Amino acid sequence: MLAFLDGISRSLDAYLVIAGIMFAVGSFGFLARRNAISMLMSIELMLNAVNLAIIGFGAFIPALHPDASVIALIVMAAAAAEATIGLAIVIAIFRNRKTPLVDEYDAMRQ
Amino acid sequence: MGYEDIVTLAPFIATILVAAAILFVDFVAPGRKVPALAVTFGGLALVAVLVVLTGQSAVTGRDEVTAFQGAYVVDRLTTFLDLLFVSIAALTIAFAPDYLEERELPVAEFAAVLVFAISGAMLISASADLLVLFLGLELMVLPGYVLAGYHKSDGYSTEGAIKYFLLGSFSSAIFLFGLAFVWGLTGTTSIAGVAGVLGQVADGRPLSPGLGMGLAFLTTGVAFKIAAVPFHYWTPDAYQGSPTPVTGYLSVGPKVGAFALIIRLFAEALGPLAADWNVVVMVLAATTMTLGNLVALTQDNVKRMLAYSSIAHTGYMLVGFAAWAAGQPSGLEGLLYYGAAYAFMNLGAFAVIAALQKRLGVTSNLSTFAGLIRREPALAILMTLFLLSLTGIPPTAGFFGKFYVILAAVQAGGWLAVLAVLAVLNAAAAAFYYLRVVVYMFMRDPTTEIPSLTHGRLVWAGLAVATVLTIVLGLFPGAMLEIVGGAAKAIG
Amino acid sequence: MTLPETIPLLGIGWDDLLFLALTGVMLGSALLVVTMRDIIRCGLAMIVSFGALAGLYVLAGAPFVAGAQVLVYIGAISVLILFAIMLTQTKDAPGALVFQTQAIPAAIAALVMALILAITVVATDWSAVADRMWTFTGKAPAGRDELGVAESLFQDYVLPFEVVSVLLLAAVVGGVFIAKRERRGDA
Amino acid sequence: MHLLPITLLAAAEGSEAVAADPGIYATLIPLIIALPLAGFVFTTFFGRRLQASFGRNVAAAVPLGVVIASWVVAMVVVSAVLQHQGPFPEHGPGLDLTLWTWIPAGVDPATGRELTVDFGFHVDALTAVLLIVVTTIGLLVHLYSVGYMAHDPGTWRFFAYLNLFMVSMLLLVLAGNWLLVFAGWELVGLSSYSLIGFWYQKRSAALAAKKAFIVNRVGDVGFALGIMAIWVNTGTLDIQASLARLIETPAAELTVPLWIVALLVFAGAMGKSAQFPLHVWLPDAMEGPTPVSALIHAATMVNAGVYLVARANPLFAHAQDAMVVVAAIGIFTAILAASIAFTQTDIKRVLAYSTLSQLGYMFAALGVGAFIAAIFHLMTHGFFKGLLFLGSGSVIHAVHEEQDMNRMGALWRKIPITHWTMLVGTIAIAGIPPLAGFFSKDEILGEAFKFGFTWVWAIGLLVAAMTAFYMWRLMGKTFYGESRVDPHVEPKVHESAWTMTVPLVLLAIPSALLGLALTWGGPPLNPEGTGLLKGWLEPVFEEAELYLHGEAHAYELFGIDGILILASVAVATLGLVAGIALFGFFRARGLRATADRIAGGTRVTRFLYRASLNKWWFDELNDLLFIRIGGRVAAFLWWFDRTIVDGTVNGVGALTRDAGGGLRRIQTGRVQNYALGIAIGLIVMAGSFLVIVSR
Amino acid sequence: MNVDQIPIVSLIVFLPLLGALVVAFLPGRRTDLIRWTALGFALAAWVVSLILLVGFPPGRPGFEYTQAIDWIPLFGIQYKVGVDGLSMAMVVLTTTLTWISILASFRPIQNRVKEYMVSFLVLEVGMIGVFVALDLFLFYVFWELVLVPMYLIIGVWGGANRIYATIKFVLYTLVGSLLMLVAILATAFTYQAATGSWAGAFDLEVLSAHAATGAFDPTFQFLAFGAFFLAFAIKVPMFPFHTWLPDAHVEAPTAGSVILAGVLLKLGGYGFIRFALPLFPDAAHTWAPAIIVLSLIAIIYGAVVALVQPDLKKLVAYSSVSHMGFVTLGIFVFQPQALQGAILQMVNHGLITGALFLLVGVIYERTHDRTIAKMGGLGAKVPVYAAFFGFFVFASVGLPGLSGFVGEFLTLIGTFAVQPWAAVVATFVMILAAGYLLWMFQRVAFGEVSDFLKGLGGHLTDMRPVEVFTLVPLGALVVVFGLFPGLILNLVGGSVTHTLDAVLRGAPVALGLWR
Repeated sequence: MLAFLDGISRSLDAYLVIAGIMFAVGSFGFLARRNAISMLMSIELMLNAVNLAIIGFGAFIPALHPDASVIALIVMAAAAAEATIGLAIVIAIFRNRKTPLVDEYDAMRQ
Repeated sequence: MGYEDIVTLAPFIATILVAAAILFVDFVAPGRKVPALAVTFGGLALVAVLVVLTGQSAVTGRDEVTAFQGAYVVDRLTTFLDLLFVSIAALTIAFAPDYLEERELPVAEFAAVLVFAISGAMLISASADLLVLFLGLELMVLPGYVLAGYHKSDGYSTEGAIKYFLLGSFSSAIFLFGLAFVWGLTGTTSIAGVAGVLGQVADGRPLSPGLGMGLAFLTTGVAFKIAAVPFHYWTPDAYQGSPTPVTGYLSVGPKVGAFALIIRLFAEALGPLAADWNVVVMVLAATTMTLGNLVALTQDNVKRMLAYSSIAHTGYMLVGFAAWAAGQPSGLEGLLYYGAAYAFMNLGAFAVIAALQKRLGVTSNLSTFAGLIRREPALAILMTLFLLSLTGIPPTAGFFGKFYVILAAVQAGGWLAVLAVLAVLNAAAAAFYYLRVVVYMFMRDPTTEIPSLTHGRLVWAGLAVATVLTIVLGLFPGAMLEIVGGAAKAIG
Repeated sequence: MTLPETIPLLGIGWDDLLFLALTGVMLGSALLVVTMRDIIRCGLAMIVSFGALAGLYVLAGAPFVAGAQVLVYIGAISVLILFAIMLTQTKDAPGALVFQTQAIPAAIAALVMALILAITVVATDWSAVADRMWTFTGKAPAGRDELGVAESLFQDYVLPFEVVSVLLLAAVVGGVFIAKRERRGDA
Repeated sequence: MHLLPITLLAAAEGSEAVAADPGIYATLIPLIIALPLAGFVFTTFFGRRLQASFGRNVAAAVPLGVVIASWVVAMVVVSAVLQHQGPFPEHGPGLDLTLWTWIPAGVDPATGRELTVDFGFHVDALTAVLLIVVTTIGLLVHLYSVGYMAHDPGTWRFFAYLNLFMVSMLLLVLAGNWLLVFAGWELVGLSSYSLIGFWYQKRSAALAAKKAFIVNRVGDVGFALGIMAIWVNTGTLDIQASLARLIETPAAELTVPLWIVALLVFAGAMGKSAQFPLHVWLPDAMEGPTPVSALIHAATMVNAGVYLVARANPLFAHAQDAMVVVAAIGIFTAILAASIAFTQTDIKRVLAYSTLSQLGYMFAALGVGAFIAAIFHLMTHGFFKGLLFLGSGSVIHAVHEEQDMNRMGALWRKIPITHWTMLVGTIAIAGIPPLAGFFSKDEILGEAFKFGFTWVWAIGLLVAAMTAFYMWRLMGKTFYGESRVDPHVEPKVHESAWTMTVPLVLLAIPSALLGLALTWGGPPLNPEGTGLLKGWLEPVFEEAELYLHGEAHAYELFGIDGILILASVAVATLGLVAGIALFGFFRARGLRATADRIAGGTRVTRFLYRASLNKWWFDELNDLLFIRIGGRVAAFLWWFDRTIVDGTVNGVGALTRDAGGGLRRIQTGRVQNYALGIAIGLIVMAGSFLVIVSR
Repeated sequence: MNVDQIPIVSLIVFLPLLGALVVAFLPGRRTDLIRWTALGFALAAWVVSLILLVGFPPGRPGFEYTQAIDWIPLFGIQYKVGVDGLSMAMVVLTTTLTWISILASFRPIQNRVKEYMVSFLVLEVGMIGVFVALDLFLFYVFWELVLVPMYLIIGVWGGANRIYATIKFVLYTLVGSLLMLVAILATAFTYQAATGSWAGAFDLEVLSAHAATGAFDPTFQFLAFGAFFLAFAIKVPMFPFHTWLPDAHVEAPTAGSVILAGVLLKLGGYGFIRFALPLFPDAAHTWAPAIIVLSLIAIIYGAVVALVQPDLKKLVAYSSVSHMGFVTLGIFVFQPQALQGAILQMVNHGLITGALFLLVGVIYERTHDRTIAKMGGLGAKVPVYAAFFGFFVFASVGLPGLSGFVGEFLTLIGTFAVQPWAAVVATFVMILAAGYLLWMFQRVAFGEVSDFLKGLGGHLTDMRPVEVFTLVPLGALVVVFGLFPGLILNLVGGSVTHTLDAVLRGAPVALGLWR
């Protein structure tokens, strides 16, 4: 029934396509959600998609294997730093505007 | 990680230590600005000295010094850019205290965060490794988000910050995705390695679609950071919202930093594919300068107007970069020259705005500038100088920057010559909105009677530096030409 | 007991099944993250998604990263986000629309992006270039264990490692400043 | 830096003969101009103060003095020229004097044409004759003005202008090259502008001044182009040299055909001498003070055109097509102006149209090749028309600035000197022997007939009759019949001061005798001789006349020439008699009612009367063409400038701003919109790169 | 000390700059001190320029008193200045008009005197600099330097609609000059590419010599000339690029108008002669027919439009368009007499139109109005004024004996020699010029004193001694150059020879001025 999927877990393409889909899902969330924290979460999804791709490369291309994990860890740390700042800013603006809905932050435009 | 590595890394380490020291001083003597500022300027001076020293050893010895298994490089480009970053930081911090104190915002933390940001920019300029490059970028922009929202009780400031942050993170993710693709395809994070591999594959056309996709993601991410159209959306809002000294910094620090990134990434790592991405760069240059100028024409808020103008300046710089990619070394020299000139004149302009906005509640609308020549003649004259420089009127730094970039484009010929013509037409249109400010300062009567303010010595000192540099870089470009020439040779 | 090479009925290997399952959970919960109305549930779905991702890392032979994923994302970031959600709840928030007016264009854009990426990925021979890199640098492939990661981290990647710590420091300094209430209680 | 050496040089250029030593004349000739110039400068700067401190007569003393001095010097020079003394040998080309190089514009190496314009003079018999007219009449007008302007607050200014006019006119006459002629030409225009507009507060005077200058300029365009054409053809602007080269050069080698050159020069002459259709300025110019009319519009300025054509006689002689045009325009102007003079009631306007008519005669003479006759008439006309104008000024003065003849009449007893002198002038202009006009007019008509231009002769005869008639009309309406003078003014009418009457008398003498004097020793009194004037001028026109007419025929008093004399005397008498019949003579009343009846008689006469009264509607035509239509064109062009040209400029600006205004809308302020923009950008970018890398 | 050792040209350029600095540091309240100091420096520059003029050897082609200092050696950019006859004439014109303008500004300018004087002196630096620069880069720097002070002078001290006018002026000029910058760079680079060295790439003399060998290819020349043309045509201004001029003139303060008309417009004509022709001789020939046609349009069109102007300054502005048409016409027929005429016309137009603007300023200061329709009868009310006005009106009409005539006539006669029909068309402006100027003069000076002027009563005073003093030098020069145009013609003979030699590239041109 699903025989065509046999060996999918040993396919780099599968990892990368899934990473791509994940990235797209994150993008969608970022473009479509109104809540600042939802957008933040979407970004986390996108960053994880990147990590998935990195790990995928590491798993299937021997030359990349030793570096993949390290890179993924560093990306993770960077994501954490970003999240820290982001959440702090969200909280700060919430204090000012009393709403987490980003599309209402349009005092400045044109 | 040997002794050699540490010595080579010394400027970066020193920068971090300066930031830490500021925080420490603030912890010891909370809320007192003098010690914090003393540490800041002293520390930055030290950093500058270290930059020069490491740069000296790099230049006198070999063409470049690498450290950390080739992940970190000191060449003349590094030295030039680092000095520029340190100057930007010092000037920004000189302009900030007056403004911050009036709003009861701490000076020390501002300085510390700014120095962190600068350390990121310095890392970019010295990276020989894609991962370091990415981290440098993050280190540069994350404190930038904080700075944008530094006036946290102000709705505009936080709004600008969150827009900046959200979009910045989005673009970082995009950039990172592209980086992953390039790494996956080339198998190395070393810039030299990537260039080597690509140099080999570039001959065997067609290139793989994955590489194209990686280039697209990288280009998008970078275009965002330099605020190239159509990835510029954050710029006006973030610039307008930020506290004015921060706007000044944002408009030059991250911009020059991002151009450093472009040089390291596109010129060095992706250099072999220059023929491929240069088409895109040229299109970006054209759209960027045109849209930036056109929209700036209609702005009544000077900060926002300068934001759009900074977009336009990105376009001019891209012209230089495209000329380099088309085979003219002078393009890169022009870009660097332009970057330096732009940094000083734009910082100067924002410093004047910041000085005017010292009093809380003063907007950056054009009306604030009405009759400035009567209220504060010195500021009005300095502002005029900076605006003329931004317009590109000789003999100012801005003129020579444009001159250089356009020269390179003309040298390259073909479509770049067309781009050069487009650039000067844009410059002419830009004159309209820059001069509009002059109109208000000189030719309109003040709408409200605002008593003249006194400005701190630091502000005057900073303005003096910016002024002198703006004039010197325009009148006697010789020395700077040597420097950028050497820096550009580091890329080849 | 040994399991059969391939699972009956489905005709795929266990690895594949696990992979599919994890993928399904991950993508499914990711979709939930971006579509659900209640933001707290979104946060929880995100934790699930990241958990499944950690599983995928294990499957891909990167258990160290998987561990870090659990610690960093599920343990730290997700919790952080949940706290932030709590902090920014407003009374009228649930009633508000979830999506921007531009949800449909956003969906189309995301779909196009996914499609382009997928097509590109499939059309690319990923190993061709990287293998050549091997010959180019002359660098031998290292071992596959966690020790390798550590070695790599503290030898080849010592600079990025140091920088990451600076980055986190800066983020903390900045984040604290931004998030903390000002002394003279402005709202 | 070199200041140009201002030295007096005798230019040897263009003449094969050994250059004559100018001797004392090198000083005297420039002095003729320098004296009034000094007077002008002096009066301009000091006249106002002098007049304020010491009165009008003192202010007028210097200008008058210099003109007297200038006259004396001129007469010395003239006598030397005409008696062939000193540097003026019998068959010499005349004396060239160079003061300094005016325009040293070098050589065009491509063609070898040289443009070095000397500020220099050329003096020969023609110059001398003109000098006589200009300085003499000028002197008398100055003298007359002392009395005439005695009550005007701007006396000093008037004299300054008069002096300037003398300078200009003398420059025109003395100039040795075309450009200097042109300079004098234009300066004459300027001084006439100033003089016509002397009473500038009067709108009509200001308008007339402007009209005079602009209409003159129309002709000047032709003259200027003519000068350019001459230079292009000959590579020199020296009058004698260029004329010589023009006729020597084969027609095929000329860049600009001779007839075009001739017509261009003639266009200039038409403007200054007020020939149809550029005649419109002259009648209006009567707005100026009367001495001005006499000086400018009768005796000197209007003669400039005649002088110019006469000076260029070799050119015209070799372009006979152009000559026919000259003759035609001349004779047409003559009859046109005469027809208008029939009905005008302004005493000065009648004289003005009469001037036009007489100038037409002169051009007709030039056109038929009777150059000497033209100059002859120029001289006689200068004196008798000057006399008539000054006389009319005296009349106007007497009746308190009234110019309408309908408000005069029966003045002959009250202002006898004026009357008698004017009577002399009238008879002279009518062409009754032995007064001056008869000789010159008869000469013109006779030569026209003899040279085959019978149509010129026929029309000329008709005009002669008309002239006699309308001149008597003037006399009759002014001096005879019943008084129509304003009763308030009537008792105060008195003869003018001696400064005004003396010039009248002094002018009456040549008006009466000049014809005889100038033909002394020649026909008709002595058919064998050549006559005084002819003797003087023969060298100047010899070549041209020879080329045109071949050997001169002997004069036949009892042959064709006699018949022609009889004819012209007969028509003049006819006109005079008709005038006397209609407008009276001393106490005799005329039959004015008859005149009115004729005018209002048939449809044709009614039309002719109205046409004459309205000057054939030329002013209306010009008004339509240049003021209305021209104004519309100018207004349209200004609209075009603002709306189209400047509108395009502003439009580009506005378009740019609008583009900016449109583009700024994409900055919606919403992060998600921005993000979507970035995402779309990313997709486009990806597409582009996929295309690029797969090349 | 030997005169040759003094960098006298630089001295003229930078004396006003020194003056600007000194004035800038004077206390702003001491306006009289500021005025006299500014005047002093302007006079000093004038005197030095006169000294230079007196010692100037006339008629030699090429540049005298050259001084070259390496500025940006990387690109071979030098600070290189020097003068030939043409520059000399223009420099003296500039220094003369500047001090006259400053003197004329003493009374009308009452607020922000310091800024005004500084602007004026800086303006003088730029103008002189343009006329003496022998390096394209330096030339461009001075060219743009002129823009800023003029911008301020119009924008700060101008009339009601000054901001529109000044921005239009600057933007319009900038469009042209920036394109010229591209062309300058392209020229320099083309030279560099051909010779392999940047040395001399911006040096006018080197480039001219290079161009004389026909080294620049026609397409390049065509484009580069186009850019230069645009910059200069806007400055001259030629139809259809002239519409900034009336606006700028109407709004500018009197002295600004004087300098604008007197010197700034000359920058365009000077640029054609000094740069466009020698650098791109082939393109000059290609472009010449079009430029001649545009010049003719400008000559006639400017005059016709001037006819219907309701405002005195606008009228003079449009007359400038017409008069400057002669300059471009004379330049582009490539004929020695015409070129001499064009140069003379530049000087004369500077003097005459400058004076006319001064005169309009005099009446404006008293009436605060420039509407022709409101004037009338000035001759009776202010006779001295009317006399001066009349004098310069006739000078502008082109009366022989005054300087305007010779320039126009030489241009026409030279044009006639090569393009007869162009000369025929242009000559007709004699009528139109008389038309619009005399009509204006009649309405302003003649007739009854208008009600408007009567209403001013005692405010309408005749010329003050200072005003007379500003006009007398101009009037004197108009007469002197009218009678002795050789003073200028001999001075510029070398430049004319040199330029035509370059543009005709045939047999050497000799004017044969020295018999």
